[in-house]
Amino acid sequence: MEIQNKKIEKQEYLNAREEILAAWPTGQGVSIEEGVKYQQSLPESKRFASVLNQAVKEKKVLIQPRAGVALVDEHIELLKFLEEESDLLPTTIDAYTRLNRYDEAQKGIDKSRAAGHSLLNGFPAVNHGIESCRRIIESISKPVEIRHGTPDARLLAEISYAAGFNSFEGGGISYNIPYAKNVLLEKSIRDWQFIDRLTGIYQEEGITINREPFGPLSGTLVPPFVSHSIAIIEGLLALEQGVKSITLGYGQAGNMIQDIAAMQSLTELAHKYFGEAGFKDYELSTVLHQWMGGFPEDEARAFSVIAWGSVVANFAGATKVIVKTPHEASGIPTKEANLQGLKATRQMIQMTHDQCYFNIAELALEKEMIHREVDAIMAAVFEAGKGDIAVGAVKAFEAGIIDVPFAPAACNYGKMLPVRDNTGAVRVFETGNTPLPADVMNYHKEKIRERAAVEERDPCFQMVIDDIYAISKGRLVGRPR
Amino acid sequence: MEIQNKKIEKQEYLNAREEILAAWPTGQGVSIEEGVKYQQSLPESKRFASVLNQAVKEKKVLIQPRAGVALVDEHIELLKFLEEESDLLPTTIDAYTRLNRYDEAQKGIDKSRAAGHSLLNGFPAVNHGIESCRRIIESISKPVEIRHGTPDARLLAEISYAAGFNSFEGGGISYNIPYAKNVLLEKSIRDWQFIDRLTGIYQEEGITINREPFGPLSGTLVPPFVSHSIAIIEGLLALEQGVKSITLGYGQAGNMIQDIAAMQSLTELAHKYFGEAGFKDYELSTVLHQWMGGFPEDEARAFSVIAWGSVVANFAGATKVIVKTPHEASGIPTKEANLQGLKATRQMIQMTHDQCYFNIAELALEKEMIHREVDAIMAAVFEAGKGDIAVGAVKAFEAGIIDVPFAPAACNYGKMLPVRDNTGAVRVFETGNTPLPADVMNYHKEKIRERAAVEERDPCFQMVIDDIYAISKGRLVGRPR
Amino acid sequence: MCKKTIVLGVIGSDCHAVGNKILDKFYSDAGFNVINLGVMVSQDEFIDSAIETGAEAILVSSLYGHGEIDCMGFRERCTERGLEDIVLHVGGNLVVGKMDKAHIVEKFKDMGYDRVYTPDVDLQICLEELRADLKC
Amino acid sequence: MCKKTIVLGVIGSDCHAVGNKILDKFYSDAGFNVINLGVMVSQDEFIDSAIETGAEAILVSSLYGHGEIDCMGFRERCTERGLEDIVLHVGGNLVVGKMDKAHIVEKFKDMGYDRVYTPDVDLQICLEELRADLKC
Repeated sequence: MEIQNKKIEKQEYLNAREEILAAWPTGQGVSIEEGVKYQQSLPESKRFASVLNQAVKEKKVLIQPRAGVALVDEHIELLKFLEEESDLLPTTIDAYTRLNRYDEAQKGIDKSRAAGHSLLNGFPAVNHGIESCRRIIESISKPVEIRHGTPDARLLAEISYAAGFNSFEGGGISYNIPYAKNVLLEKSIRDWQFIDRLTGIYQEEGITINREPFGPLSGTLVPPFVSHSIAIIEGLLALEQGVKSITLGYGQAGNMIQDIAAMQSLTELAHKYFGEAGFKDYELSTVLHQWMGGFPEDEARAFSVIAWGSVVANFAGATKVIVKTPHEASGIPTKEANLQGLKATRQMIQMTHDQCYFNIAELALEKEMIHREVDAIMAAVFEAGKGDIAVGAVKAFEAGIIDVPFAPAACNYGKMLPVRDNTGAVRVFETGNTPLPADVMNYHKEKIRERAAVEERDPCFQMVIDDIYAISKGRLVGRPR
Repeated sequence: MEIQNKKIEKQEYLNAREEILAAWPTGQGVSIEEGVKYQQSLPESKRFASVLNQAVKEKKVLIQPRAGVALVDEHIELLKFLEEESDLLPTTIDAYTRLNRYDEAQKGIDKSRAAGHSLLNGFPAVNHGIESCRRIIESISKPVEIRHGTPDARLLAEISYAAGFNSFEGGGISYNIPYAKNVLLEKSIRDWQFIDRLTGIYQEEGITINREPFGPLSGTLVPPFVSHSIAIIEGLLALEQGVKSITLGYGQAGNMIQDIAAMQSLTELAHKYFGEAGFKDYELSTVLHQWMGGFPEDEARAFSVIAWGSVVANFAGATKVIVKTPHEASGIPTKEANLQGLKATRQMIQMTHDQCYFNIAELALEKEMIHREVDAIMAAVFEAGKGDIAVGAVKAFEAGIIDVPFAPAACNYGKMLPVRDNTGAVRVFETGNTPLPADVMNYHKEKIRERAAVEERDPCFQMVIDDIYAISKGRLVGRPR
Repeated sequence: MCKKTIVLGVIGSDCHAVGNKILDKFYSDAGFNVINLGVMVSQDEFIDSAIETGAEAILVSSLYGHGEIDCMGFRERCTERGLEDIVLHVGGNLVVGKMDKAHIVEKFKDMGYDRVYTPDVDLQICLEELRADLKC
Repeated sequence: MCKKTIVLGVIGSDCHAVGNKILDKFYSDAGFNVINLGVMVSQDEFIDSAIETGAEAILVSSLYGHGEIDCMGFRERCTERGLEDIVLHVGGNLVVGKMDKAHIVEKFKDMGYDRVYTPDVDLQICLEELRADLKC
């Protein structure tokens, strides 16, 4: 399959969409024109991009939960329950829809109806179709985003956009590498170019739909430069297709300085690469995901993990924060637990929001490192693609230039290995093929040696294992037992 | 009543103690000699001062709850329930004992026995007497402190020390001003000199009993220099009587930089004043009290207040932290809620403990201010007392040199008024008679003007009211509605 | 400005001083001659002070939950001691545990209090109602 | 060092890759020839791979709660396809919700698994027991 980073001709998209819409009966008759009209009818307060822009201007941190159940009324009830404590709302899609298994999703809906409660782990938007989805938009007074994990989300996007959702999470890399095993990267990038092109078509009609590449990836010790590089590539791919509102994400790693450095450098680097590629007319915001790794079973302990993510989101100046719940360790939360996560987050953000005015000396070094790391990766990606970022991305994954730790995808190289340093910052332990400059890599090694000395053991794989389980066991750094 | 800061002759104490012990039957026959022997029998792991010293050396943050119920077995059960998650344990004394109303405490015990659960808000240690108290010490494997709020705690100290408790909270100022209405300051200072002398007598026999002046005072917008000045005075009074292990306290005010500056300057200033007074041979540790003001009713929100106090205790390098519970807004917590507070605190401290190695530029200025403020107050106190700190303390309160905001005591001047600045740091709004240097006071005024400008209102008393209720309503700074 | 005298205090064995200080400052700034008895004030201390100073209103606070017991019989005691027309306001966390606000107000109005406030009240409303009650 | 071949994978529709990567690294470092099938592996894929590579053990992981359904009948299927003597280990969050550990072990041993591990196990023990089972 050949891909390139080039705007898809409108007619090419319109031709392709026939096949996309034919994949399931609810796709029949989906009209962009009619979708645009519906989107135009929504007030500013339900427009994701507007609310994000306002927050960027006012330096606010917006709060957003995860939530999705099988049936429409039940889903509306859930969102209404969370609405007051949320600034932005989600519609999280179920696992069958993510795998395009709409027939199984339908069984899930039918069984859920019979059981009287949700048997799916999310909302099957494709199966419910436009009219039912619009009931959600009409019942809720805040903007609603589609959040999922679907490598091929073209039909989901068509239906969601026409139904009035105006933010859409995902990307050709970020919804493949951590979510799939055998989906070709060329295929998922191409499919997401189509989604971005659809977004661009709505944009041409004056409807801004926010797009949000998925930042946290595997959620497990991902060094900032890895997720930043992917976020920037997905941003460039989206801009090329005419997307104008982009939210770049990052998953809290746990060390406050590194996390603040990561969030600040994410914005700086995105503007730099977007600008260098000739894009000026876009809106950029950021999202911090509260800790995406293993949570403590104990709810009181879980609250502190949530609280720490809120502190970091605030000090890092994130535009929005995606909130965890005290039930995180045991799966899908009750709506009450979901609300608790939101309340704890709001309390912490409001208590710390007025006190962001301080300067940490160590921040500059961390930011410099992330800048140099991302620059090295991006240079190698552009080189691999001979200037084409889509081609470069595919080749970069093949060659291990970009390497996401602990990702399930077969197309991920999987040789780079991260570990925490003595202060809990994520460093690169085994480089794999990532082209980090020698002095930067020495910095990582030195930091890891520092920890090894404190722990009186050699840097080793056991440290990585200990780190992975550390927060669920109450610590950040996995010290030897 | 005449007082002075001079070591009480041992014989004078021994004479006075006859009357102290006669106040309630359980006082009869309390023997210091026998108490010393019992204390000698305790292992290091049950010695408060040893555990504190070890923590100071290892830069650990120890965790301590509040807890006390009417009956011995029930109290032991409560402490055992909290033991695993605590590093240090308390025995919180009931309100009747705090007012020396032992007959009413007795009724509370009897009624609690009849009811099968505690009808007192703490443990009436005096009424239970030495033998019963020792059952607590013998049932618990960690050090236990007596925490109360008793202006005249002389009998409580005699019984507690002989029973094996080896840390005792309170002081002649800090257990009067926020806890009593009409107790003369001369009287409470004198009574606490007796307690410190008793502590000194145990020390002479080789038994170190830790003493902890109560840091948070009224718990309501107390500027660090106010509580620091009182802590240093009580420290000096204790050292004079032969106390060797002192823990100075501070109640979290809410702004991270100010709270870190406060905790660091507390140690620095204490060493300075203790050293200048000729004391060298003492052990100093610090305690941070998690937010002592109004809590949110909602438990999820309360968890974030607890978590924020834990972050600050950790970054400030407190030797121990006194923990709140998610039930704080509604009174005495269940033991389960108490445990939740401990677990949330431990999770946060452990997640942040390895990442204290950073430098905040703004910290130096805050510390300098606190140093200059405390120096100004202490100079005025020494002057008022013509060199005698006990006399000076009494005169300083009379004159409003030391002035605790929102304290109930009639002997408190009550004209100084604090308010938060735009970043939530506590500043002095109305100076009253506190002798702050003009440029320091200008700094406070400037900071308050900054906030007033942002809020588009003049600095006013309504700001103070808004600040008092802000955290319970989810914010740090009480912005206009 | 209304310069009438009012007596202020926290009733019973209650040691909560913060709200009391706020009320003192607030009513003083509003022009009243505030006699603040502070915390831990008995019913008779309130009445003694009102008689001595010729106060026209007594403002009772209670924060620690035992307000119901402490406040009971206060109106009758005022009448007994010759303060038939005195205005009585009460406010704070008046009962133990959570109770419906309307229920609390009713209960204390039945006890003879002219105005009953829960902690979420806007002080401006308290002031206006006090002025209305004192016709000033 | 034992250089025998073992097959590793996460069974069913489970996408959890982290533990799988840890096991791969861990057993490779211990000297085994690890054939890692990654996530989302069916029973027959495990068996195909074991036959192809001559593996002597299959190590099954399951994290998403549906392990019981996914793992059922695996021993019988192995026997059916000629792997009578293959060593079967299983570990992870094997059931939905909380269940007594001893109960889980019993349930999976009854299904024919030689060793059953819950998430809190020390990997060193898994290694020793695998070596014992493979006599190497």
